[in-house]
This record gives sequence, C-alpha cells and structure tokens, in this order.
Amino acid sequence: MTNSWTDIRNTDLVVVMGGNAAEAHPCGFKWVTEAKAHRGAKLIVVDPRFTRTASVADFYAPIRQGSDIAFLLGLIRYCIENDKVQWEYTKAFTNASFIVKEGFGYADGLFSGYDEEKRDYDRTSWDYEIGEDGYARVDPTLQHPRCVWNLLRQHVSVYTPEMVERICGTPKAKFLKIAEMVAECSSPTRTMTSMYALGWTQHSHGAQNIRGMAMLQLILGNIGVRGGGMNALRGHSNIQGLTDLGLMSHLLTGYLNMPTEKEPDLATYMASRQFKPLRPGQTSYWQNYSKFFVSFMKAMWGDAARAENGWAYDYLPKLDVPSYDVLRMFELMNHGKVNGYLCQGFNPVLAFPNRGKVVAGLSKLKFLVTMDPLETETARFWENHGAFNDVNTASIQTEVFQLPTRCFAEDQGSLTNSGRWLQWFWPGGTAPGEARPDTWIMAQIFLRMRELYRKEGGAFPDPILNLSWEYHDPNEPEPEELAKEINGRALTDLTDPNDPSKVIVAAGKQVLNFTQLRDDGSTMCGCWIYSGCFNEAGNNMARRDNSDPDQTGTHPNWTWAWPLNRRTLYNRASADLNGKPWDPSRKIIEWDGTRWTGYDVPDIGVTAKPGEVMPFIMNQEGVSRLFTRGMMRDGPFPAHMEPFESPIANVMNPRMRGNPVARLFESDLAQFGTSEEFPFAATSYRLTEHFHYWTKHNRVNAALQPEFFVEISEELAALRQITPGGWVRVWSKRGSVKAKAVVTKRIRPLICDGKTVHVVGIPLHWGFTGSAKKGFGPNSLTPFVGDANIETPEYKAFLVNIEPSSAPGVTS
Amino acid sequence: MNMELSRRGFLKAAGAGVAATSLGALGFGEAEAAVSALVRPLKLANTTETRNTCTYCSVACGIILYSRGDVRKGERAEITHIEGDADHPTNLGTLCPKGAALKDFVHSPTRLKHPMVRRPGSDRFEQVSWDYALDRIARLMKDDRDANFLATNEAGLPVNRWTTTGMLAASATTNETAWATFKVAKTLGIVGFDNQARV
Amino acid sequence: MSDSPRTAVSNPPTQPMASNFGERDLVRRSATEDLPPPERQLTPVAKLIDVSKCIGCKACQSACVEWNDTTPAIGENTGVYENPHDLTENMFTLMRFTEWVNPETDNLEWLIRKDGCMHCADPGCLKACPAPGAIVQYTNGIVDFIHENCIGCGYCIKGCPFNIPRISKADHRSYKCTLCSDRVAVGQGPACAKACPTQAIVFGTKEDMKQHAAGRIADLKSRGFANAGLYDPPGVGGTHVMYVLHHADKPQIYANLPENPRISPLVQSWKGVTKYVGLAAMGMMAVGSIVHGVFARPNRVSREDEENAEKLVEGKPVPPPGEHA
Amino acid sequence: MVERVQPGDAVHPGKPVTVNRYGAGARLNHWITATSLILLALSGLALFTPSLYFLTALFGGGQNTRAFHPWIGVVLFLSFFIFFFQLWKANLPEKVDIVWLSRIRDVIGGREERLPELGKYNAGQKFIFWAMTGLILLLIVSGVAIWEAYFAAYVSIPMRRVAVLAHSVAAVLIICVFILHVYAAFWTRGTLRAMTRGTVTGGWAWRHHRKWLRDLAGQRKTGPAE
Repeated sequence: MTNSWTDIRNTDLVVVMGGNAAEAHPCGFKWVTEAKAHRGAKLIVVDPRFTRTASVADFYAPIRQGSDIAFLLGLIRYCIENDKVQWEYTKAFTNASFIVKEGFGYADGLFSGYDEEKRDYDRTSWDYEIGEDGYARVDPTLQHPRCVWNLLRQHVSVYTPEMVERICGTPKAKFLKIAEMVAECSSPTRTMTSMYALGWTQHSHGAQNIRGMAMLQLILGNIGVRGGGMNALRGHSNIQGLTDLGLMSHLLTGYLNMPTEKEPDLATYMASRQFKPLRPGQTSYWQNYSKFFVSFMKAMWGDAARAENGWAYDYLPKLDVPSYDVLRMFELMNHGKVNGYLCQGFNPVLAFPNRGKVVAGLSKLKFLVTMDPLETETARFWENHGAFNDVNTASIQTEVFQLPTRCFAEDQGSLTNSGRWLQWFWPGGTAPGEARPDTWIMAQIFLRMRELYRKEGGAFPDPILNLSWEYHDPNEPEPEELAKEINGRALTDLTDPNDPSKVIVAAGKQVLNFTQLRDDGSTMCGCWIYSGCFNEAGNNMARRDNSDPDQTGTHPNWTWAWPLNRRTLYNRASADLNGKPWDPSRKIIEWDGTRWTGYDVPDIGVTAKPGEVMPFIMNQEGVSRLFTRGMMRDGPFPAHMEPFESPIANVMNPRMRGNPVARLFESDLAQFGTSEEFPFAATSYRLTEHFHYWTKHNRVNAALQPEFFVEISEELAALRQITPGGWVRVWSKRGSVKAKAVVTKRIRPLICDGKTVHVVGIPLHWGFTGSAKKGFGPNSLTPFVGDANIETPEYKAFLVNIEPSSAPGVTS
Repeated sequence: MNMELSRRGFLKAAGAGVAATSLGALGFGEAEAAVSALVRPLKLANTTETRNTCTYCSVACGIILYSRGDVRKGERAEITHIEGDADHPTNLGTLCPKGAALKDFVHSPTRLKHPMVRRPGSDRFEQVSWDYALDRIARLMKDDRDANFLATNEAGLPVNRWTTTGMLAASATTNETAWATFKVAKTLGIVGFDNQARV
Repeated sequence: MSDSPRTAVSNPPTQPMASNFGERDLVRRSATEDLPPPERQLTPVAKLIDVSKCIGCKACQSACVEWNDTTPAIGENTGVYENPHDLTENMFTLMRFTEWVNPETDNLEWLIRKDGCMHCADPGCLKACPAPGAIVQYTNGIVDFIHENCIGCGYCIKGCPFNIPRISKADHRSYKCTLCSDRVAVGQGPACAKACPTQAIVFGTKEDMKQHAAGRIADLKSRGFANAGLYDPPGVGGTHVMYVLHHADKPQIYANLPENPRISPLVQSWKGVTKYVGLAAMGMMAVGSIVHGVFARPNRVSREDEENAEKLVEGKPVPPPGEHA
Repeated sequence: MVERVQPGDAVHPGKPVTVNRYGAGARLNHWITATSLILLALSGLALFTPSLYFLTALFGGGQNTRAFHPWIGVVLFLSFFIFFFQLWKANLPEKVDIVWLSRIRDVIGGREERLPELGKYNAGQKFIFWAMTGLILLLIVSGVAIWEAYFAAYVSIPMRRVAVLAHSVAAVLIICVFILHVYAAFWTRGTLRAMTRGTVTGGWAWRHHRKWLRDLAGQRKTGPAE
C-alpha cells in the first residue's frame, strides 16, 4: 500500500477491482464504510462475481476474469478523450513529456522487438531519447509525436467502451457510468483510492493489471495524496515483511537484488546500479545503493566482509536464471533435480498450482522438512486419503520431518502490515508440547551444519563458517537482538563529513536510520528500508500512542512505518509545484518557504525546493512513469492479453495465447485446455469465513463454512441440470474435484466477443486435515504458469468443465 | 509490555463516539452497583492481558490475549479468550470472523506438539527427539550441499549456488524470524528460496 | 471528521468488577405477579444493526460463540451461505442472506440480516413463560434467560414473534442472545457489536442509537434508497435490537423479518382470558357441587327400592315398566 | 343400537340383591385413568398459572413436571381408550335420554320417581363418558403437538400456538367434567362400590337403572338355571 488502512477514511471514491476487500480484509474495509458514512464517499466494485464487497457498493459492474487491462485502459482513454486529467500533476509529476526513442512501436497486440522463438522482447527500443547532456529529452508542451503522452494516447485509443464491452463483457452503460464516476477524481480536490489484491496479481499479466490502474491514478493526480494511492491489500500478516526482507530467490533485503552470473564481481554488479539522475537536480535515491549493499554484507558476514574481498561478494550465490521461484523449483523436482525441501509455515500441496504436479514433485524428494504450528497437507502428502489424496504411500521414498513451531500467541516480534507499519507484539500463552520458536529451529539447523563443516569441511564452507551469529544465546537469537541487527549500527565511530572531529554515531551504537549508512564498512544494517525501527531511541515498533492530530488517519506515533516512519509514500506529490496541498482540506505536508512540514514524514529532502526537486525521488527521472522503459518484460505500457486458458481468442491478435513472454515449461504447455474441451471460465478466491488452509483447523470457522463448494449462475445450473446443494464434478485439463453446488444470482453469464461466457467460482479453503469436512482446492485444477515479471501463478482465470455427480469416494 | 501506553490510549479513545455517552447510561461506575445473582460474572476477571497482532491477514489488527498465568513472569499461561484491541488505530477493537475465533487456532486439536518423522515408504509418523530430527536434517542437508553445490559455472566464474535443496519461508512469521531465516538460507547458497508473496 | 460510534471505547476490565445491574433492576420477571418495582430506571440500551453497512462476514457469529463458549456443530453445505443453517442453542445469532432483485432498478441486492433476539420491550417469551424467574427483563431493556429456572417447556418459542429461542436437547433449557448482559454489566458492549468490522452493529443508549440511525438513514436516502428507515416495531413496544433497512417499507424481503410483529393473539388469549375464565369455571364447578351437596339431600336408595329389586329377581310382581306414577 | 346388557353384568338374588356392574379389568382401568387424570391436572395446572407453580414441587421441580406430564398423558390416553372400548356401546344415546335431560331439575333434586326408567347409563353418565372421550382425544393431539422434546421439529410454531391454546381450554373443560363426575358419584349414594367392589345393590339398580335391572332379571329367567 502506498497509503495506510486508516488513510482510506480520507477518500471520495473507492474502486475495488482485482480484489474483494470486504471479504478478505474486513477490518481494513471498515475505513471504506467510514469514508462512505462520513465523507459521502462512493464505492465501485468491478468483479466477475457479485461479492460481499459488492453488497455494500454504490455501483457494481461485472467483468470477465483476466480482462482487467482492457477495462483500465478504457478508463484512461475515457479520461483523455473527455479531458478529465489532472494536467498540472500529470505534466509535472509524470514522464508524460519524456520523448521515447524512435523504433518503439506497438502492433497486433505486440510491442516492438518481439522474438517468438525466445518468447521474449528485445527491449532496447523501449527507452527515452537521451540528449548530449546525458539527460532524457522532454517536451513540456506534449506536442512531440513520440512523447510518452502522445504514445499513451495512441496506445489506449483502441479501448473504446464498445471494445471494453466486447473484451470484458461489461455492459457499455455500466462501464460509462463507472468512467464518469472515476473521471470526476481528476479534480485536485477529489481523490480515488484503488484497493486490489490477488484478483490482479494472480494472472500471467498480473503486474500489467496493476500498472494499468497506477497509470490511471497518476493522470488523475491521486498518487501521494490522502485518500488516494495504489493500495495492494497483502495477504499474510507478514507477507510485506518477508518481501521487504528479501526472502525470495531474486532478492536481497530492502529490494537490493541477488547478483546474476553476468555479474561475477562487485564492480560489475555495482556498474549497473549507479542510478544517475535522468533529469537535472533530481534525487534518484538509489544512488545510495552501495551504502545499503555494503552495510547489508557487513550484517551478514561481519569482519569477513572486507573491501579487499568485495565485501565477501563471492559468498552470495549468483543466479543463472531470473529466479528459482516456486514454479521453477517444482518443475525441477519433477525432473528429479531437487533432493531436499524445507517448508516453514507453508503448505504447497494446497498453495501451488497443478496439485498433481506438486505432489509428484514432493514424491521425488529425498527429504522434506515442514515447520508449522498446525497439521498441513504438505507434511502428510504421502498419506492416502482416498479421493482426497489418492497416493501410493509405499512407493513414496521421501523422508519427512514435521517440526512443531510456536504460533503467534506464544511468539514475539514485529509484523509488517499492508500499510508498511512494523508492529511489535508480545507472547501471552505457553506453547503446547515441545513446540519451539522458528528462530530456535533455524539456529539449530545452522549451528549443527556449521559444526559439521568445521569438523568435516565440505563444499565452500566459508560463508557458513563466517556468517555473523553474535547473539547472547546462539541457540536461540532473541527477537530484540535480531531487530537491532536489522536496524543497523556503527561499527566504528561515524564522524561528520564536514567536521571529522564530530562523532555522529559512536562505534557500537545503533544508527538513527539509513541516512547514516556508509559504504566503507563502517556501518552494518540488515535491511536498509527498516533502518530506524530499533535505534538508540529504543524499539520504535513497540510504540503505542494512538493519537492522530486532526484525525488525518496518520497516527504518526503508533509503532513504526518504513521508510523513516513515513505513512504515505510519495506524499510530496500531495502538494503542487509551489508546495501547496492540491486540496487544502487534505494536507499531508506543505512547503513553508524553507522546509517541508506537516502530519507525515516528507517523502523528499526536507529542504528540497518544490519547483526543483520532483516528488518521485526513487526514480532516476524524479517523476513517476506512465512509460516504464525496459523495466517490465511484457511492455512499457499494459496491453490487453488473454489468460492462457481463455474462453475467447485475443481480439487484438487471435494467434496470441496468454502473455507472449510468460515463461512456459514443456510439460505444462501440453496441459493447457481449450474452450472446446473446457467451455467454462473458472476463477478461485477466498471466503471471509476462512483464512487459506489454517482456519479449517478450528471449530468455529469450520462451523461457519464447513464444506467445499463451487458457485455457478442459475443459467449454468439449468444448462447442466445441476441442483442447488447437490454434488458436482469440476474438472480441468490437470485435474478433477467434487464439490457442493451453490447456485446463485451473484454470478451471471457474460457476453464476450459475441459468445456467452459462464463463470465458475471456486473457493480455496479445504483439504484433508483439520476440523472442517474433507474437500479439495482449486489448485487441483489451475494451470502451472506465472506472471511474466514475477511468476505469480495464474489462479484467477482458467478453464473447466462441470457436471452433476455423486459425493467424493462414491462411484456413480 | 508497557501497559501505561495502552491505558493512555484507553483514555484518549474513551472521549470518542456515541458509546462514550452510553457508558454512563449503562450504570458504569455507579457507586451502589450491586453484585448480581442473575448476570454472569465477567469471565475475564483476574486474567492477564497481552497485546498481540492477529496472525492472519495484513490488516494486522491489534488483539488482546487473556490468559490464566503470565508468561512474562515465567508462569505457564493458558489463553482463555482473545478479543480485539480497542486502542488499535486500524481495527478499533473490531475483528473479522477469523480473528474473532483466534482462540480456536491456539487450542486447535491439530496443533503440533512433537517432532515427527515419516521414514521412506512408511505410512505413519513416528515421534522423535528434537536432537534426532535436527541432527538428521543437518546431515541430509550437508550431504546434499556437498554433493551438488555449484561453485563455478562453465565459464569458470564463481556462482556458489545450491539448487538441489530449496526453502519456503513463512509469511506469518516475524521480521526477526525472517531475518534469521534469510541469513541461514542465503549463507548456505540456497537459491530456490521463496515465500507466499508469489501466491 | 469523527468515526462511527464505537462499541469498544475501551478494553474489558480484568480486575474483578461488580455488575452494574441485577435483581433490583428487574422490570419484568416471568410467572411472577408480585415483582417489587425497580428502585431506579437505567437508561434503555440498544443494539443497532445497520443492514446497509453489513458485509455478512459472520464476525458477530464467531465473537458470539467465543464469548458465550458455545459449540456449534460442523454441518455441511446445502447450497447456501447460512451456517449453521438456523439459530441453535449453540448459535445465538445468524447471518441470513437473501438475493433480491430490485424490481425498480433490476439490480441485484444481496440483503444480509443478522438474526437474533430483538429484546422486545414487550417480550412474548417472557409473557408465555410459566417458570418463575426463567426470563427476566431489566429496566435497561435487556431480556435475559436465567437457565437455572428454565424448565424447557418451549412456551417462550410460542410466545416469541421472531422465532428466536431454541431448546437444548442436551439440558432441556432455552437459549438465545443475552445482549451480553455480563459485558454490559461492566460497561462493555456486546461481543458481536465490538467485533463487527464495519461497525454495522453498534451499541449504546437507545436514544443515541436512534440518533445514529437517523444519520445513517439520511445517508441512504442520499444514495437513492428513498424508503430507508429504522425497524423498531411498535407492535412489541419497540425493540432493544433495531435495524436500519434500505427498504424499511418491506422488511419481509430481509429473510422474512416480520412486517408488524406482535405477540400472537392466540398466546395473548391463552395467557389472558383462558387462564382467568378457566380458573373461574373450575372454581365454580367445585363450589357448585359443594353447595348442592350441602343443600340438596343425598340421593339415597330406599328400603322399598331394595324390596322391589328382590321381588323382581324372585319373579314376584313389581311396579310395571313405564312412567312412574 | 345401545348395548343394554354388557358382558359380565349379572344379578344375584339375596338380601340385598347384588348386581355386577364392572369387572376387575374395567375397574383397574378406571382407577389408572383417574390417577393419571389427577396427576395431569396437578402438573398441568402448575404450568398453567404461576399461582399454582408450587405444585411442581410434587413432581420434584419444574424440569421434572415438564418431563413427566406428557408421559402421564400417554398413560391416561391408553388406559382410557381400553376402557372406552368396554363402555362405548352402552353409552350410545337413546330417546329416553332426552326425556331425562328435559327433567334435569328433578335429577338435581334427586326426585328419581319423576324420571323415566333407564338402562345401564343415564344421560349424565353418557355425557361424562363422551365428554371425556372427546377432550382426551383433543388433549392428546394438542399435547403431542407441543411436546417440545420430541415433536417440535414436526409442528410449525403457529400450529403450536393453536395447540397450546386448545390444550389449555380442553384441560379446563376436562377438569370441570371430572369434578362433576366425582361429585355425582358421591352424591348418588351407593355408586362408589361399583368401582370398588364392582357390584351395586339391587335397590340402587332399581332406583337408578331399572330398565337395566329388569333386563338382567329377565335374562336370568331365560338364562341357564344355577
């Protein structure tokens, strides 16, 4: 989230698309109902299903899953055509005026540089024209035919209301009504917020869905303002934290990147990370990359990380592929190329697509280790549960360890919420039996391996032997110790560059925040964006002053938010070129003539002059990007792409299947179904009564939603003679499940490109462990393909068939 | 934790909203309040309060654990009730159907209590000691790492990666756990490293 | 800008606290004629359920189960969202879902109503209850079941215009929402109201709740719900659980919320005229007999009768059949 | 057609003459019915009005009263209806009943000589018999309908409301009939022994049921000699 949950109270219009906030985030959704009740805010819901969110919406429109880009570009087109653009903002704070290289183009649904063989683009043409001064060329008048604005205008021109209706199945009248409501927010005194979640990410073109809305929000001037923003409603309680801390194949902490084989040494690695400003006088904050990187390496390997050895650069693994993401790992497993797998609080058997492939993969492992407070299907993947897990136990040679961990109520530490607040919590109960904290388990695995390497030596032991592990009790690092390490400290006295006699931070003291980090090895910091969370002032994440001056929803002294306790990202953009708030009634910060002041921590140097330094300080341009250059694999603009399994062909280019650059593995290609075989468009989702596969373990939630079901329209029920509450079989090219049928008016057939599209909704909360009735998950059916940029599996749009059936295990 | 802060929050909050006016009307704080034979006595009396955060979604609602016994005093503590934290700015004491039933998670019949191992081909778990499990895991991991660690690529350049063992980290663990996990996984050279962010 | 009314302005106390109301605050007590009048009048409280703000998340159901330590059974899916399928002795409140296509707009409206005890000012359950003290009503409006006095006869079910009480098959006692009297008694709102994520359920004095409702209704009217209104049915003297409805003109579309609920005339006459007339009739019958017994001489068999009988049996002549002389 | 003489009825010469009116089975039934009716009245009245709730003490509290009452009702129903099949033929109405009723003042005044000769039962007794029959039927049906423990699921709440009203009205009536029956039995001396010993004196029969006595006497003449 660019903003916070509590900031949503400040909005005028909420667009819930690609998500179902009321159902998945009820307590955050509270702030939508507050905005409605106290600001007269309106709520728009666009979803294939009439969801619980829709039940309290002012306006609902149906859309075919996977067609969001067309809808969003349609909205952008509408705003441009009807001059509903926050011009001052768009001209000053976006790259609308930047001139793009010659040779960039878009035709037949593809951008310039496509290579069908490689399934990839040559992205060199997707960039700015750079002038002799080394800066990008711009045309503030927006007259240049190749300035971003004109290219955008041209790009979206095809997405007329008629085209939107044709692709999305959204009736033209409903689309126009929404366009009208959205367009009103181009006024500097009206803001719209976008609340989205996995409804947008779980597509082979997920990242581009989000781009579409981000661009719309930019031309409406809604980024950085109160009640605006792009608000990704994250899933798990600390999914934000684990991403920030880089627990991913291609990341290090704080969004530093893992090196690749193309970067064999530190110099090469840093060469591509200079981040020189693309416009005069811009901040381009990533210029500090080396300070964050070196401090991180010192946090990892302490004294072993020295200037001479490139701060132990060799200790870092180098990637030969963009990432060893979960899809790739399970592909490798199926090829017998993975022997061991550790699942810490993770349930792949229900969480990853094409369950058949997942279980086959796990069955090929030598060993599997699960750490969880609860039973999981993964820990018991080898156990035969009849129709619900029909495996040949004896043939599975995997050695499985099931390690009991403590749960939240017995644990302590910080969680980063969707609004980037790091909130500390305390343990209140004693863990059952021999359950242990995850920190203890990880420490034990590490210490025992280190001991083995000390004794026996082995493959490249250096990083293991030198890992900094200086904790009061090495067997169980305390949360506070780890938090302090994340914050970072001075390793030697840090002196003022202007006055070397002045010590800013004494050796051994916690740094105030990342502005004090250095790249000479004098500081260490586990995760630069978290620096400031636990400094000499103490554990800022444990602060509990809930006061909120003027009820702006800022709550500046409640716990701590990254970066630098900033609650609204890009908040500099809430003020105009003179530093005055676009909407005085919605001030966050303003320029008082000498510095930025206000409710929130300014997202800009406090003395950076409004007219000169532009708000998007992390970008080399200093402004936001309507055109993302070569940063995304599938295009500098979003363009309509169908899901890999789609009920209709891509109207832009019938030959195009799914995302043209999404990674495909051979075996999976053969497992895509066609609309002839599988005529119905399925989607998967959560229900408010459950949280993934956890709550089926507790009686109350099991009672509130006891049994697996699928939702279909009355029309589809009639078509297939399905009786409400009766059993149905739903199958895809990859698998088959049996479920109860919920026949509802909340799902209606859509007409797309002249064809009737029936939607089948499949919730995801059931398995073969726990208190609820045994059932299946949609992942038995979903395709094994991910987003082209980030490999998030395409869970939200796939094809199935459906028929009445008998109960599971009962042969009909 | 510092209960003073939360009490201050309490006072601040008490100023707000209609319910504040209702409070008196309920007879709250009446001197002559009678002990009633009819009304069930509040079951939270004499329990220990602990501020915690809901473990489910990333709204991260504030919750209060009510327990018999106090872990901070080294006592054994049984959680008897969980309820929203009224001082929390996001949820203001409210909870969703999952959060409101957190107690059932803590006391779930399928909570794990002991390390278990399932031997190759076996159809059941057997209970083992932590030492056995951890030593065995460390051994299995080291053997695999030593056997399959890739120090250099074809070009002879150092790549130091270990692709034959992967790890998934839990997006419900704390940042502190995540950091410890990160250090161990990346140090070992594990590249097949991921979390729920993708799914 | 101010928030909606907050049921939870503070967290519950953990230090032992005396209850703020009890025995002496009773305004009604089932099967008890000689109830002493309460010494004081507590301000009436109310729970307001704003159906237009409700997202049907069932947090109220969860919170209710956890607070009241009930154990609803894990059922099955029958093609609907209601779970459990009805109120039970272990589920005092239930979200009821109705898919209603508004004939005026042709738009689907998903009407979700939290069902449960309405805490009527004139409680039919209490009126029908034969067991002294099994059902009580406090001056703040809370109608509570006192289970140790309950005999499980089920009369409360017949008395209730909203079909709320449920008898436990296990202990043969009647159960329903208590409005969390134990929480209210220490200045807390009901568990469901505290949990409600969108504060569609709020709790306070009945006056405040009516005020708040007025604001909500104005907002709904501004959004085109011309018939938005408050459900506080006069037929039962008003209720201490009220609804804000977007279509207050047709409450029945909300899972058959009664249009004009009142205690059934059958129950009224059973508990009224039948009782009095019946007692009178039985009394008169008894008295009548006694009077007759005293004044009319007993109907004795005479010597002559016996002789006639003997004659008859011996075949001697006796007075012939037919009319007596 | 009324059964004028019932199986087991017989007359025996002597001083006084004795007449068999009720066999052992009939008497047993009668007393089971009577006892259950009394218990039902007590438990029913306890739940009928708070002023009589104290009666629940007799059954060990409200819960027990609630639990026992319907079961006693079942006993009453069964015993009474066995009884019913023994008596109903003799209780069919006749013309003479109208005459009897038209002279009800003489009945109450005990001026028997003014009344027509009667068979085994007079109109009053027949009324009690049929009233009991009807009310017990009504009570058992309405009673089952409000038997919460077993039948709640099968009866709609509106129906249960009708039932509970019907049940209480019927209960009131049957108690009235019961009082009438008991009193009449006491007032008409010599009646009680019919239900204790099973016989009445010839005089009693001559006075109250002369036609019946004549029939029995006649039977005796034609019947086999002792």
